[in-house]
Amino acid sequence: MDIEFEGAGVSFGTRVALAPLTLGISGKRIGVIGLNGSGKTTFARLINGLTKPTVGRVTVNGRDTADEKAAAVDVGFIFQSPQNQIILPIVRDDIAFGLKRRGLSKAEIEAKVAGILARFGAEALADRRAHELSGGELQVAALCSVLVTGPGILILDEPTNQLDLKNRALVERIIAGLPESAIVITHDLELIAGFERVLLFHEGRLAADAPATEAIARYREIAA
Amino acid sequence: MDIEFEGAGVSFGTRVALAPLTLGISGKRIGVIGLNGSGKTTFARLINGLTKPTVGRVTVNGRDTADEKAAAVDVGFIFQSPQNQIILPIVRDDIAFGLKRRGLSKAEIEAKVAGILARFGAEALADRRAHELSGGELQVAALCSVLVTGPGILILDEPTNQLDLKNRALVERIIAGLPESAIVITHDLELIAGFERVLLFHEGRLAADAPATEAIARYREIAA
Amino acid sequence: MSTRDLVLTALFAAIIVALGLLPPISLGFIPVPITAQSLGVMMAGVVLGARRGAIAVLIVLLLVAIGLPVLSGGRGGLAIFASPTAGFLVGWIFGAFVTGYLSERLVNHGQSGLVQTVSFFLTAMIGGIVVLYAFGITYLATVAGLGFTKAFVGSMAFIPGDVIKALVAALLGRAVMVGYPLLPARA
Amino acid sequence: MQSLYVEGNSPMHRLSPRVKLVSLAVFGVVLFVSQNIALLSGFVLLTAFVYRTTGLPLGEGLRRLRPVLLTIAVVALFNLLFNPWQAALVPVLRLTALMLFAAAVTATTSITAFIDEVTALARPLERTGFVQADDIGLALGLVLRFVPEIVGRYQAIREAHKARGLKVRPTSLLAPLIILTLRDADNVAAAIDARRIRRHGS
Ligand SMILES: Nc1ncnc2c1ncn2[C@@H]1O[C@H](COP(=O)(O)OP(=O)(O)OP(=O)(O)O)[C@@H](O)[C@H]1O
Ligand SMILES: Nc1ncnc2c1ncn2[C@@H]1O[C@H](COP(=O)(O)OP(=O)(O)OP(=O)(O)O)[C@@H](O)[C@H]1O
Ligand SMILES: O=C(O)CCCC[C@@H]1SC[C@@H]2NC(=O)N[C@@H]21
Ligand SMILES: [Mg+2]
Ligand SMILES: [Mg+2]
Repeated sequence: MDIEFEGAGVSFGTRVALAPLTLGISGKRIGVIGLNGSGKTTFARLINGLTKPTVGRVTVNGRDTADEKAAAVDVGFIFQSPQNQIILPIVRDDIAFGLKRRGLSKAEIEAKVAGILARFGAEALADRRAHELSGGELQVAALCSVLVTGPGILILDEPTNQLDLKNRALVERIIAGLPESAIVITHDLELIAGFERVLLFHEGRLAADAPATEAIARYREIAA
Repeated sequence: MDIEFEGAGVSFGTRVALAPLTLGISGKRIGVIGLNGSGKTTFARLINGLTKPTVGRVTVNGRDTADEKAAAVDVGFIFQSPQNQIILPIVRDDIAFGLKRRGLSKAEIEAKVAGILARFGAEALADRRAHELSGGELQVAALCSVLVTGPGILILDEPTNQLDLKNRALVERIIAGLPESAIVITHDLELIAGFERVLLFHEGRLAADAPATEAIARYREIAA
Repeated sequence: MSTRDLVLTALFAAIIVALGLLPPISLGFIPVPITAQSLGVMMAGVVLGARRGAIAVLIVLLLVAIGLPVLSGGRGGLAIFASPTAGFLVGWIFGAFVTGYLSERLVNHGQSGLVQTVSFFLTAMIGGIVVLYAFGITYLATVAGLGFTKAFVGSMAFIPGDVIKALVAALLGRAVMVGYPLLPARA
Repeated sequence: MQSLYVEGNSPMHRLSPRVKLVSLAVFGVVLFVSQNIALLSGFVLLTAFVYRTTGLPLGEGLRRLRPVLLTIAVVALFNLLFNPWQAALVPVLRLTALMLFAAAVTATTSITAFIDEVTALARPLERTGFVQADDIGLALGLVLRFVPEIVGRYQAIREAHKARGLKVRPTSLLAPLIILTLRDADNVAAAIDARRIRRHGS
């Protein structure tokens, strides 16, 4: 993966959510931390074009993310609220949805859906209605729906929210074992404790770009 | 507070979300833990009548919570997803909404709204649109909306989700300092580490009712 | 009325209002536009049932009366009720009610998807076309002074669109039945 | 109709919500009985002026009106096909004036104030025994709340597609949209009950 921020920033009216930022990201595991409202989600949304920069530009593997056609770039995104992630009412259909559109055969789709559910030990969720799930179950379903398509770059926005010990450990293992690049935004500092590169945002600006221990120490100072 | 579960259980169709439970709760701080889908939220919703028991009954200070009229019992509820908590689009209006219907004067309402926002250092959120807030900002707004009415019993369903270090510490302090009773559901075990009574749910049943250290140890066994 | 019912009716009122963001199509020969909003009326009946569906429409009409431009093309105000389309507007209430009433009786969870969809289609046709037009045409013919023949023949121009709307409402009713069953929780 | 309140302290903000709502209703009738193009044009200028005084930035002000303006333009085009231009102009002026005034009222009346006012005005109806004034106020307020939310939900579903690298198709949009908004509505209902907003005193 090669993500480039070229003076990219986002303002909503007069509110600066992310000050213009120039930064290159490549590597397997990037952590993102910072206070509430510091711009973490905004930063992540720029990477897969969900938000367009109001100034500058962002490219992923050379393609501008503001360009609708390039948006097919393979960036999977796990939203901060799983409520917003699920499209179809039945869990199985929702997981299969992304695959169908990619033109896989029925048998392949079924195998993949079963495979991802098994990975989370969540087979029992397959035929449930999404709106009836508990918070953590919904989070697991959302993870399955995104991971099943095997995106090249994965952005996880607070993926351990609402998860129990077991599922949290599972997500930690999955992140560690992902074949591809992952950007992990979190308030759960243990999750990124071993990362070589962690970005700390503060009031819309990059306040640190350092190994985990260093960035976390800075964060603790800011939060104190 | 005096909460009594008298053989109260909840099933959705054939799915048992909470097996019939007989239990008395009184005291200042009660923790609730357990795996995803184990019935924690269902348990809490019974207490303020958001969910009606399909069998048995639940009383709060002697009044049946399934009875619409008794529902005026003073139980505040912080939802697991703050998105769901906010009713009106502007933060200030939303916080004031619960007070209005309680017949307070305009000046009193304004003072209370300002007071609760100040307590969280969140004055800047007052005139923001709820749907534009970051996840953590929304959680803070939801907390304000419920705490402002000063409920006698407070149920917090995963209140530290999405919160940064600073706001998490604040919520911890607020829980410790609450004048009234609080029931805290969480996956953030440190939050309830000092509680004298913690309920552990497993597959819809009460699996432990013990001091924090003991309940947490049992939980770790289950989750392993 | 439970809080849930109150909120659901408000939601469908909002859906009808939102459908008004699609522009109406005015026809030269009849002073009533083709509008997407009557799809919302059918949907309210199919999803919410008789009572809640009718109340959802009433809420929209109340907003019209206040003067908010909630009808397609940004129309609103008390004056609307003195215009030739008033009969259709009042018919919306009964259209939603009858659609809902029949849906409650004809459709249940034990049926196959096809039966459910076809039943919803029929109820939407009866409530959202037969009943609704009865009000609209009568008013056009008498109060608006168009005469019965002209009112009737003119209104036939709505049929193709309304049949499509009934179909969309039926598919949606079935989808909601699977993904978010509401009808059994009758008010 | 976009019902987004803008914080401010303009003359329109200071006017009591009752005066605004009653004027809106009366204005709707006045517009309807007016046929005079000069008079109607005057109304448009006046309401445009009022709308400008609400403190809404020009761009945002226009952006909010865009959907309604578009449909009015379509109405105008159709009218032009069948009528002389004078006759086509009258409804356009009427609609524009009404839209501008309604937008000014909604931009300066918070949903809370709107709910309170409708509740107060509906209070006499309670004597019929059929309805609760509180419920009418709340229901109308909720509609104003839900309209932008539905539009927002539509946006969220598009984003959910994009988050998985999928193209959005209208065929796979309507059912999820309705189901998601239904769930939101259920959550709002739970929030209203949990916060004892409705049961208190009734
Ligand atoms: N659509 C919007 N309109 C206006 N302001 C917005 C919008 N979206 C985000 N913001 C503001 O931009 C700032 C950054 O938001 P962002 O969601 O990036 O924060 P975050 O770091 O992810 O916070 P959290 O930890 O709470 O999720 C916040 O102050 C937020 O209120
Ligand atoms: N409306 C409903 N219809 C059907 N099943 C439901 C419904 N609400 C909850 N359930 C199921 O009941 C079980 C208990 O749910 P509950 O929300 O109480 O879990 P929880 O312990 O709070 O989990 P989490 O930690 O994930 O929030 C879950 O399996 C859930 O899927
Ligand atoms: O916006 C209005 O003035 C109300 C118009 C009512 C239109 C009726 S509803 C049934 C029929 N089908 C249409 O598309 N238009 C008419
Ligand atoms: Mg965020
Ligand atoms: Mg829960």
